[in-house]
Amino acid sequence: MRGELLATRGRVIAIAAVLVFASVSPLFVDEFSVLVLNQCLIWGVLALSLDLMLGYTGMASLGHAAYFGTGAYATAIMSATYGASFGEAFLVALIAAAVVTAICALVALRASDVYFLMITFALAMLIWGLAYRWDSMTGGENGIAGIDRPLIMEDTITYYYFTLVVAAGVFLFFSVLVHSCFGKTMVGIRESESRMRALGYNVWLHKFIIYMISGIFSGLAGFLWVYYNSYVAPTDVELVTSFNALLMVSLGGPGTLAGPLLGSTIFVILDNSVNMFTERSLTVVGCIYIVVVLFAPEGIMGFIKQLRTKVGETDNG
Amino acid sequence: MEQEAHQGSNGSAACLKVEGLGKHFGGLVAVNNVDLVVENGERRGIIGPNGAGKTTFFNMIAGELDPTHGKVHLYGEDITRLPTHQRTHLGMARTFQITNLFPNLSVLDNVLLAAQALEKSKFSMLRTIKSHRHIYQKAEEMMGKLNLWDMKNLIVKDLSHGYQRQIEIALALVENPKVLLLDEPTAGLSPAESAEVVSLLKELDAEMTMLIIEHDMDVAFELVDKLMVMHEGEVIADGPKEEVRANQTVQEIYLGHD
Amino acid sequence: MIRKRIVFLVVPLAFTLAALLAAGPALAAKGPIKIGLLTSKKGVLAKHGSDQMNALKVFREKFGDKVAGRDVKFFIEDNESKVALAVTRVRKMLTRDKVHIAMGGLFGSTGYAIAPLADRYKTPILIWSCPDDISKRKRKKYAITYFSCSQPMHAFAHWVRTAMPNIKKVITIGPDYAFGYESTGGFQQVFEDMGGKVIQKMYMPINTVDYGPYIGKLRKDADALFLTLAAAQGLRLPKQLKEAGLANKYVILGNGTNTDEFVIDAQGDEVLGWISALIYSADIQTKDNQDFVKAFVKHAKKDPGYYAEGYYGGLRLIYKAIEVVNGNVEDKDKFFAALKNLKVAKGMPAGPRASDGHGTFKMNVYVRMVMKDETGKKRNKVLAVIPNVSQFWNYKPDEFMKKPPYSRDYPPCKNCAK
Amino acid sequence: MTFWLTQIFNGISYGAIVFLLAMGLSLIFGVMKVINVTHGTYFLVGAYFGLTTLKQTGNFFLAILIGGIAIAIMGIVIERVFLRRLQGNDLGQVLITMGFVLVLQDAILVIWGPDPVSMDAPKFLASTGRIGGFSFPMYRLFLIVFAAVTAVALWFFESRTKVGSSVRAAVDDVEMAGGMGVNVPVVFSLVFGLGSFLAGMSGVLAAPWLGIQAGLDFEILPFAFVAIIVGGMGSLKGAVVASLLVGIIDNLGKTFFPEFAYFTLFLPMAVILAIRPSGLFGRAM
Amino acid sequence: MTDNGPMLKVDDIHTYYGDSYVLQGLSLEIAEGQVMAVLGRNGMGKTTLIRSIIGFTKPRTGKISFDGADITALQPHEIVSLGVALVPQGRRIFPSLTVMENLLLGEKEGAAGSGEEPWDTDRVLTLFPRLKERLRNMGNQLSGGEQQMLAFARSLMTNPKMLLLDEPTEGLAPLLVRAMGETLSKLKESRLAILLVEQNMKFALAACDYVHVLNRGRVVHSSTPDELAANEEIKSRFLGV
Repeated sequence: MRGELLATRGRVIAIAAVLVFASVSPLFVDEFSVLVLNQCLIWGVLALSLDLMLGYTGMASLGHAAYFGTGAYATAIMSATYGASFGEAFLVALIAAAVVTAICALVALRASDVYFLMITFALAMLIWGLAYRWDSMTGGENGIAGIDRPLIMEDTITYYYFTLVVAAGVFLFFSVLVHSCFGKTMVGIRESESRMRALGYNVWLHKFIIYMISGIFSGLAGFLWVYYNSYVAPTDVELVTSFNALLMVSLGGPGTLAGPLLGSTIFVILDNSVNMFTERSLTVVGCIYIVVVLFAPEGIMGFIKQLRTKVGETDNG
Repeated sequence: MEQEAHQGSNGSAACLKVEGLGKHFGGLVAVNNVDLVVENGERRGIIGPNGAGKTTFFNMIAGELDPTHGKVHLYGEDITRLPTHQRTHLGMARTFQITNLFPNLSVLDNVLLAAQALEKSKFSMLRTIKSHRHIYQKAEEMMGKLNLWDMKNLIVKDLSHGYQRQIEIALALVENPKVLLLDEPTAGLSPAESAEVVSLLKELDAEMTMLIIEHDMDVAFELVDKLMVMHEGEVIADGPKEEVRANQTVQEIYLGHD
Repeated sequence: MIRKRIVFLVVPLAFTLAALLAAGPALAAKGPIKIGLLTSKKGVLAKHGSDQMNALKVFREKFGDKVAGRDVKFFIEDNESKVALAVTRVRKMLTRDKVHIAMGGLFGSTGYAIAPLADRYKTPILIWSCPDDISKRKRKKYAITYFSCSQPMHAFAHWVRTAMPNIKKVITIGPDYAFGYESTGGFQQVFEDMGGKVIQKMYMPINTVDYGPYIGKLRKDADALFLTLAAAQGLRLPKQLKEAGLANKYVILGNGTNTDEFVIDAQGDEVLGWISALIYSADIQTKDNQDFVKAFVKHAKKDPGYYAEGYYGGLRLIYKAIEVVNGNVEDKDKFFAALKNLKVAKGMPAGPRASDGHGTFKMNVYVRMVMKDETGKKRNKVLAVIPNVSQFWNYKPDEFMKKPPYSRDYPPCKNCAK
Repeated sequence: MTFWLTQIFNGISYGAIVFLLAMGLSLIFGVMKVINVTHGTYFLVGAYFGLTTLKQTGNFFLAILIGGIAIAIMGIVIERVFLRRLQGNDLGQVLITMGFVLVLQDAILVIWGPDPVSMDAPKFLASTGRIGGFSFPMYRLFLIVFAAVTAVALWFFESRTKVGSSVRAAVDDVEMAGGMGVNVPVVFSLVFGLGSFLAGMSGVLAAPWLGIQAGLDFEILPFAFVAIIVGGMGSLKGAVVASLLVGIIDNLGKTFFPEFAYFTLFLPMAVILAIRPSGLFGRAM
Repeated sequence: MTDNGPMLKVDDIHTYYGDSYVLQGLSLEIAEGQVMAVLGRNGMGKTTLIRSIIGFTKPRTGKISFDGADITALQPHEIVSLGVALVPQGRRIFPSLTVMENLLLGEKEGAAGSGEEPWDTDRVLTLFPRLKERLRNMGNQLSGGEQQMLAFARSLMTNPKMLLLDEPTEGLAPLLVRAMGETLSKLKESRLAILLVEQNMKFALAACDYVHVLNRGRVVHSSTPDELAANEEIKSRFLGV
């Protein structure tokens, strides 16, 4: 009981520390750093949504760019083409992400394991194909430019704080979710689907709901991204985006909530700084993929956990 | 004919009724045309050598496999095509021959997951299971009964096989099923552990119907009233256990001594 | 235990913060003049990017890192041929590096994506790709374009109607994004106003691998094809046209990018005789250009194309503007006004430039034909020079801008239905 | 009529390239269950190797061979050193192959530079054939024939040779194949090598037609993926049928619904997936 | 070589299957020409023993040597090439190979010196004539009995010195079980060592020279078949009969 309390207290302190850091640091750094932090938060939301499926439920999706992209494009189309307000764009983005996720989930949930990977991958290509070619709607290769934030959020720092509030909200909701009744069923499905069925769970329905949550929140990340970048293009929906999201989760530590945030932070900072030091940024990112897979399959959080157990052992002994 | 006789004798309706059930895998006939009637409160065993089709038959009743032909009725309702999880809502529960738990969760979480399986609250995204008093109590009660409460915070994969088998049963029992399907409940247990499980099963509510696949003859004889013997996917004997034991063919192929 | 936990969190966070701060600018009151350059070093436009980087070398060699008495510092960012990334990269130049002016952008669409940043950060951007509308209907306070995509095509269409009156019916083929629409639209506008007919229009994705389906649809009754090719299209389409036995069936006209020097060496003989127009050719016989070509060949071992000249020329314009304000680039409004009203007569390989007062420049347009020189090397031989071309051609700016911008559907293809 | 003939012929010839690429992908997936994202990049690197060979020797057919062999060696090394330790870790394998995509793309920039290059087919293949009113590029005909011969050779290898039956046994049950004395590590290397060989070879074959240029890898890879998803992973018959379908549908889609060019390609795939997740000829999962 | 030591020596192996600790210090030996039965209830480690020997699941500690060579760390195919053949539980016929291909897959010259005629398709088909009619059928088109025959036949095609039989009578009709017994005794004459894992005690005791009883990953009883047949206590405690 004491240990549990201690762990909870440690966690609360950690979260508070990160929050304080995240809310205070923009006041001391230049605008670009705020922009980078803002990116960390947006990709963090995407990585968190993916982790809900990948780490908690054991469903590895190779196509999360599709839901991210749907949210992003819906926002851009509403805002730039139809002149919708921030709120309207928000609603439509989430609804569009939900609809697309639902359709994809219906198809993808017929498969499992490596076939699931393959199908989510294929579905993401389909969405990319639409973004790329459905010119009259998406602007095709041109993308959609000129998406303006509402005046009160015009400012970089204000938008950063808006994103921070949203991301913190998502984090809070997810941490309640993974500890809830439903959250336990996610882990149950990861551990043994057949047992869950035998116990009376409609495993398909649970997976569908998780897929939906994950897809809608990915769409939310897309929404945030478009207002951040004021621009959306097919490259936002491409395969590499899906892979980067997976890398962020794997790098930070799947099955944890801190992991995806940590992973996205590291990835974004690297992505924005590596080319200052070397022309060979492709090789650097490629090697990160390889190293994470080979040497840190549980990500940084897994590594920290291991380290902690070791430290704990020597403490006791 | 025989079915009618069964129904007549107790005056109670059949709990589980299987008609002409069969399953083919490619050219392989795993189960062929099996009929079975289990009455309310009856304890029925299914025995047979490995590969006789017992587990396939069992999985078709539990809903994990779709039969190639035939029908399964539970309390008069046709459940042949009903998905597994819906059968549970009709009061069916099962255990697995090869331990099938949530290995990285604690014992308590394992049982809690089972305890909330039939509750609406399983969809609650804001409250923890533990905050649902009645679910927690259900789990606590069942774990107390099986002397598992002390190890509630241990991670399942770290436990011995014996304990895992007990948790296997605990998960099936915590929802108070009306029909319990047990797939070799004592598989891999020492005689002492095995005896414990047997006495545990014997103490269960007499109204609970049980269908047990067993390899261990002693366990089967102690637990059931009637036995069905399967071989090569077919039923070769079905009836009161003593009668079956005396059956020549059964002796020959199953018991392995003349 | 808790302390340890905090250490685990604080250490990485502190590192992050330190990294962010360290890379941050230590701003002196008046340091060097900072020029941000956007290019593509990876992906489909990597070659264009490498031509640009070589042009930069030539420029620095010639003009040095000093202008109007102040040092110049270049900040180079790579957008990996991705438009969305260009936004991030330019934003970095403007916020982190605090450049005084930025230049760059390959792909017409990049121009539209980064133009709003100029106003947002009140920093002049010389948009190097040629988005038409940034100098027309979607003008920005701080953005100016090097030229306008349709600008050379207006002049070219006029030349075609005048010099090759037999060409009456034309099929247009272009990449399916802004550059394609504007190049095609500009040609069609003037060509049809002068009595020609565009009888079929096709747009295809830039990453099209097999042109078979499009080639199969070509109408047989056309006199010429008007092609606008970008990136690898210049490699694939000519080959596939030839394969289909159509290379000699039509006169092939088009945008100068088709056979730009970045790709011409890789192209086969099938492009011989192709006629195109653009604001540059390595074959221009002026001293300014000959010097430039010589210097460029030294670095790149190949001829400069418009991607190279444009970068060089753009930098030249920037230096000129800096000279006009005497190095006082901190006054952005004055600096931008200087850029916007620039007239440069000498030292430009492609000839003189003069601001048109609408956000881009008037310049020469060169009509070129691919021919082999005595060494057997393919060159864009200049057939004609059309001087001092405005982005509005000889239309009235006000009336011109009342029309819709060139797009997939404009100008409409009145003569397309069979 | 000629219009249709031309379109279908074009579709088939494009399908031929897609087949060569997809078959390698499919083999690798069938035996090792690896989704090899690097496959498109193998195609591109193979083309560069072929180009270098052609420049040195002037022999186009040698270029095809060397392009294939170079990539086969590269594939085998990657499989032996990296993928093998990740057996059973589907996601890890996919991610690591993505890592290799990036590393290889960078290597191309360093070794061959960013210039788009083209490659000339031998003179006798560069002409245009004509039957009645229907004219066609000889090179495309050559590709179709080449792919057909390869398909037959693969079929013969798979169904008529001892090694082929070992490969099929490994597809069915890797562990038991080992238990029957099949040298599974060698079969893995062989399959990965063969798959990579096909990718490298198809890159060289495509070069005179498509050119060689950074970014080509991800332009062509989706087609190969669609083909193996539709055809069923690991199935030769599936790869043949689906590649032809992909080629023809892509052609007709671009001809008639240019705005939905990719949609016309991906939609049938989604429909097939929804009905038969294992593809037309794939084994049920 | 073989004359001096046992054909197979399993020495104190500890094998884990995933997280569970299955073989907990198991040792046994089989001599040339010996038929050794291993009995035990489900989940006691019988199949894991077979998997450890053939190299599917490597023991974490302990040593297995065959014919004088240490095979503990070898790959399955290397172990097979030394002369070990497996008839696995559940037959595991390759469904996309024809019966003939299934047979030829493992075809291999026998170890010289046994003086025996080597196994080839003709000879195995004489032993299992029923397969002859089905040579062109795919593996998954066979009935259970035929699959078992094929599993047996293809293992002989590797001309092994030792056979590992994992429940060969599983799901077989009495007639076929009897035939299986006869086959075994024929094979025994050719000095083949056989490790027979069984649930069918009657069959196993009739076929073997010596018997081990497994419980929880250890050998808890070893004796001649007759002794075990007479030992009611062991039978009821560990075999549940």
